[in-house]
Amino acid sequence: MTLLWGFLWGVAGMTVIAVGAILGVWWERKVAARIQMRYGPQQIGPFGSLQMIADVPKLLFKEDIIPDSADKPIFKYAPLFVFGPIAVSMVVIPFSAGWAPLNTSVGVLFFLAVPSIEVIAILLSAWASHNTLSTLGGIRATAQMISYEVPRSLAVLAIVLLAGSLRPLDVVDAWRWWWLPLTFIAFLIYFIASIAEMNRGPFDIPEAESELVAGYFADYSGMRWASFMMAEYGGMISASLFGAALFLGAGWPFTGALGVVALIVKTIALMTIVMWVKWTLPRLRQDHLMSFCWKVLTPLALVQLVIVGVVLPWL
Amino acid sequence: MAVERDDIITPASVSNEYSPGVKGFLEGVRSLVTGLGITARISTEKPVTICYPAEKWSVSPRWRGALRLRGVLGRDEIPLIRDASELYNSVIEDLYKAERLPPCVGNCPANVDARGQGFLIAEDRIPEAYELVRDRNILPGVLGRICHHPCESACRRNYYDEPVAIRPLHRFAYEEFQKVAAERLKPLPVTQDKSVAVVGSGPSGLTAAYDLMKHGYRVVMYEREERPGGALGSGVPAYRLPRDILYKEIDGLVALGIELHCGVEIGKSMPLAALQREHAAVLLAVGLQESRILPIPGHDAEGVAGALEFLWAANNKGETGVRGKKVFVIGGGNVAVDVARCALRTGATEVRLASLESTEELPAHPWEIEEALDEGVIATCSVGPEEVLTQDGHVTGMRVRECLSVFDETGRFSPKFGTGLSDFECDVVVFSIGQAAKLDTLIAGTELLVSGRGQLVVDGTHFTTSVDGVFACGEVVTGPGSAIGSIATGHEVATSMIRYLQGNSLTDNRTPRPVPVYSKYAVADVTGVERSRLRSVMPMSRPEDRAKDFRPVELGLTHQEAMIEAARCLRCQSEICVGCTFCARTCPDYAIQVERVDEPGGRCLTRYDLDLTKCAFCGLCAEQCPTNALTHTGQYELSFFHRDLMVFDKGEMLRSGEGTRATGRDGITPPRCSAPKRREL
Amino acid sequence: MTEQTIVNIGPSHPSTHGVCRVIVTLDGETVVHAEPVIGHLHRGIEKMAENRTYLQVVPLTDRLDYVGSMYANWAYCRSVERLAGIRVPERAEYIRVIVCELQRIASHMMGIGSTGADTGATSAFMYTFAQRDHVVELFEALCGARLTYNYVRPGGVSMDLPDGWVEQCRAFTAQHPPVMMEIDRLLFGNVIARARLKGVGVLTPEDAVGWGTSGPVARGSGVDWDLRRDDPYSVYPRFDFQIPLGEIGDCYDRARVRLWECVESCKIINQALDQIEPGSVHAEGLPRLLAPRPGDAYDHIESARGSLGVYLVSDGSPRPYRMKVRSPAFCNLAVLPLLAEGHTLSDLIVIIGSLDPVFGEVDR
Amino acid sequence: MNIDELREHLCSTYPDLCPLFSVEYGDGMLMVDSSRLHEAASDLRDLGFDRLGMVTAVDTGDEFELVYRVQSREMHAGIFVKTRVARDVASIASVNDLWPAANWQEREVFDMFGIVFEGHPDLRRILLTDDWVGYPLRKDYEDERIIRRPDYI
Repeated sequence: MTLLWGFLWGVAGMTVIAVGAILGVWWERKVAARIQMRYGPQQIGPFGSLQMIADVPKLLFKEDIIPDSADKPIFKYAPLFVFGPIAVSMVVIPFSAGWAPLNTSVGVLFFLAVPSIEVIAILLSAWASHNTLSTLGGIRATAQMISYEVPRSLAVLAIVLLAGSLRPLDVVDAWRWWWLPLTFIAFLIYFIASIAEMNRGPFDIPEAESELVAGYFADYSGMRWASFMMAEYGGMISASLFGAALFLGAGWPFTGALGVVALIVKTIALMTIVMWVKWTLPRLRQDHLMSFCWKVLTPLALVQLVIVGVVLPWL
Repeated sequence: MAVERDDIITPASVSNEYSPGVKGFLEGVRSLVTGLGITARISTEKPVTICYPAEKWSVSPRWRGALRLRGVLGRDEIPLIRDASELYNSVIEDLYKAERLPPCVGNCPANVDARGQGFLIAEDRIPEAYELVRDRNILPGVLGRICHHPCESACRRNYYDEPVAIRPLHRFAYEEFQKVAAERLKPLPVTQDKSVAVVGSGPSGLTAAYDLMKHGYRVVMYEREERPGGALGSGVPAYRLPRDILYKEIDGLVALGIELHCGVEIGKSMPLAALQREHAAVLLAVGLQESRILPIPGHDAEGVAGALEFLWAANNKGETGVRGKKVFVIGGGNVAVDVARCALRTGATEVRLASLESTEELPAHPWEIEEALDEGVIATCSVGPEEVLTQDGHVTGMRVRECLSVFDETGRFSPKFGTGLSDFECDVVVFSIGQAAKLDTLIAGTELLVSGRGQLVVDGTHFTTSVDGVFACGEVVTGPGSAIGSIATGHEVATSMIRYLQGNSLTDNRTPRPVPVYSKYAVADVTGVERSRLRSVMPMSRPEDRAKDFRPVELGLTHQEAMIEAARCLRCQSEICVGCTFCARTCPDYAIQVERVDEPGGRCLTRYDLDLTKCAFCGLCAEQCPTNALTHTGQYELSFFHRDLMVFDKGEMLRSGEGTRATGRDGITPPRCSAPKRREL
Repeated sequence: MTEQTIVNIGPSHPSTHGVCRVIVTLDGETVVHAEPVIGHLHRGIEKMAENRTYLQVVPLTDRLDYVGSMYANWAYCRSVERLAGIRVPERAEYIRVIVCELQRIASHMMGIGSTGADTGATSAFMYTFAQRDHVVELFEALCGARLTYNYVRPGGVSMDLPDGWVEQCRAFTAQHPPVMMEIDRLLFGNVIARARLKGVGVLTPEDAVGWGTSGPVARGSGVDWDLRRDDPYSVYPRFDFQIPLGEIGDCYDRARVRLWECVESCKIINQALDQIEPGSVHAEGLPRLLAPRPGDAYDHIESARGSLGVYLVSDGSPRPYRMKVRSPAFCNLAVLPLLAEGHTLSDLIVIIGSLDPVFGEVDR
Repeated sequence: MNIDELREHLCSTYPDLCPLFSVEYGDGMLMVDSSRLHEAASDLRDLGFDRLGMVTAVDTGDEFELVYRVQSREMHAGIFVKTRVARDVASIASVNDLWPAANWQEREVFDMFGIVFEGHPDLRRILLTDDWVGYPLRKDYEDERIIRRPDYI
């Protein structure tokens, strides 16, 4: 029974991610276009909203090119492991007060830990491509994602400390509006580190369109490539959802169905900011990235922890 | 950023360096926020891009899109420019404004349709060609020998190799016309009850008379001399214009209905007032009768002559009294050259031509000077007459002063003389420095006004004199000029007279003759040009032969030569491709292949292939197309379903420009080449 | 030191600005040696020119620097004019100056924009391209082409300015500098872009001169040398403009010099539009087939990339005996190994972008 | 040093081929023997000609004419230095040690004309592939891909 439920939740998560990615891509194309003085997709459907519906079959039927020199089994299945953990991590997100698909006492830890498996998959796909640029991208991604785990986790730790529980639903229940100014630094750090985690600009160093062409997935095409893209958008959706749930009070100030709507609105707002930042700022260099992580974000996250720790006894 | 000067307003809106420490960190954060603010603001503005292709509705009128041909030889007729005299100016102006006026027609003072002539001759419709030319150029046979052919200097062919022989073709058309003259020269019907008197039978008088006759007026012409022709008869040397040609062509006009009375000098035989009473309008086209002679010391000595008298004697008597003598001709114009050449022909031992102008500035036509020098005339340039040296009232020599410059900075005639004097020995001095009108007997008893230069005072554009019903044209109005220029005034005065006779305003809705401007051509380098493209060489008699007598110098084209020459005409601005192949020669990428057949009557373009796979859209071909047949369309969608479709053949080149095989669909309207509507900057 | 990796950037790579291949020897992420391999776009234009008439070569020069076709047109035409002794009407000279300054803006918009694109700021690239598009639309109205203009011809220009063009041009020069200020704040004020550009790829003035660089690359290093002022050709002496210089010669200075030059170009265009008078735009009575006297001629202009010269040798025939294009991008690119050494792979991309090579011109 | 002094200096150094100068760019010309090219170039660089603008060659039929263009920013002057080398033993001293700018430009001349620059550190083909046969800008270069224009004009 548990297995069946798990399977159904998995399918649901996949669907959410797939649909979310489709809408996300459309939304990103519109946002990017307006920032760049363009209209973006406008021919298919109202405001071009069905553009991605047209693109998905294209991706499905595209020729699946596998380089001769690639390590074929790994090359073929690595994309699954990039996409899978993101989908799985969705299950612990508290969509509304009192309801999360998987209500577990270590949900926060689950959410931080499971997507990190992606690092391995990325490194595998990069290595399997047998391509210098891909390998470089994979190595960059590994360094970046592992490093940014630290400030991200520390930032989440602040809110966990306040709530006194690792269960996301408990956090949502315990959340009060004045937590927002109190944990604002943590939220910023979480947000920035999440952008770095999902390899989006200005931290898209592993992909680095202008340097490594597409980094670790340079040699992928068709649906395999699409799974990298879905992973990127899935990461964006899940990180935004999780951030909105933990740091912005989920459905606050509403409850019930309205609360879910509020959560989705907050998520879309966060995603839009992610896109806005990506299309505005230049890309950092690897050494800047690292020093930013260890010299700025991590100390700041520690400072936030200290603040929370000092405030905590008076609550 | 270092700058060289301090007065630069620095365009840098951000400082070069950030402050260190926390301040710098905050500056950095602020820069990020600034950037996000800029992109946020821009995202709320209206996008600059457009919805393609729905909004892409215009391209630049100069857009270099796919090429097409407007018309093609064999399918389309060359338009002939023929219209009634009073409408002709507006026709020419409309064509000029539409850039459809051939340069030869535009450059001719009388706007003779040389393009139509070339077309008709090439099609072996020679009598029609003669009549087409005669509509504007009253004496094609005569002008075909003596005209200074401004048409040929404007010929577009100059740009490629050598001009089309338009003038010899006039002459050729006349000679062919003579074979059918009898049945084609029928008197024109007189439909109006008013009659017109024309005084003088020179080219301008004949032109006006012909135009009036075409409108149905009766024309009575009076000529002072025994034979008609005016200056053509008295002034033009016979070696250029055999007199029988002149008289025969004027006879043709008489056959059309001109009542010609020779030997009647108005003012002496009958007063002008009598003509005014008898006719509804009178035209004075009396020309210039007197030579000017400079009042320098010795100008009244025996042996000093005026050019007109000298030429009249040479042409009509064949003897000028210079046999075995040395002749000194003063003047550098065409008349002076004529005098010099006539002097040679009447037996002068040495003929010297002295002019104020330097060799480069000589006002005579260069080909005239060249021919004269070939025949042995000596040219002494940049000298001004100082004194006629005399002994016992006879001329013994000529003293001249060196001339430094003729024109001042503004281009006015203002000769500057140096101090150097030189003497030339000679027996006869002929002044050829201009002519004047002799009007005193003619206008005696009338209120006609005469200007300070001795010419009739007329309204410059309508040629009306100070007396109502009396008109004037020709050299008596304009001063010395060319024959074709006089003919042009004849057309203008005829328009005025017709309006006058019909009681219409002379000025309303009247188009002044347009003065088109064409760029000058440099002499084309013909070293690499194929023989078949070059101009037919006019056969000339040998210089040593022709200098002796008054036989014609130019011998005329044969029928075959004329046909080939007429086919050389590029039919400029007709918007009909004649297969001249200059586009193929200009193309840097060998994208164009052109072939045509040259059969009179069946002349057509057999092949016009444009290979779009090679075309670089540089536009050089359309730019130089003489006929404007090859043009760019506004198409910018040039994708094809198959590479073979990219070779356009003749039929494809002639497409309407709406819908092509490029789009695969016919009937869709590509963007027009209209005035571009641009978005706000 | 770790094991060195050899990475092949290009020939088809988004940031090589064409088809340049750079063989990079990497130590980790650090460039040990970068060797540009050029010639992938070599079309033999110099050889092709020997088989074409002087007029037919003009469309070939369009394809040299395809970002700034007007410059190659003009340099070639100046050389032909010097060879054949053709006098160009003043109006044509003004038009040439106007279109070439517009072309400088269009070309620098590409250069600045790609600085943004190379560093990942794609939107800045789009903003500069919107500006470039304004210029290109002006050119389209002028000569009917948006990229390969074939506009400047020996003896003048091919067509006069169309009606209303001057007003369009003024409208552009009025709105352009404020946009440049905004780009400056967006891109060059940005802390990340500064980190990426400043101190990267420093070219010393001595190297800049010795390696024969010119244009913004040399001026970014503080080499005060601009043909428009130092070898005044055409009607440039009549204009008042400044020549921006960089301080240390890093990527930041080079890109910033370009931005500044655009503002100066607007000044020149405005002055030229004020001074231009009606008249002919093409030398009168020029033969269709130019066959200059035997001899050689060299003339150069300041293109967006530096001093662009054309050396022509004539043997008296209607075709050039030898045409050599001294292309600034070729000389500027030669310093790439010098600049890239010791920087990271990411910096290499930025350095290539800051040299702003156009491979049509490098490879010819 | 101004232009006049420069002219005098060069006239005394190369008396057989007195160079012509004008203050404008591009008009000075100095024809030297190929054996003295490096010496002359070195002199010019010491005189302030700090930029090597262009190195190219012209196939005159029986020999190659090498054209160097050097510029001085202070003097606002440019000089063409020309020299001729025989076709069969086309070889000349490299000026790469004087101006690094010669590096690529001499490689290009080698690529197109097959003229060997002695002392060049890296004399390889630059624009063409390494296995290219022949030197394209030589007048006797044959390649079936070259389209000859028809003789008509």
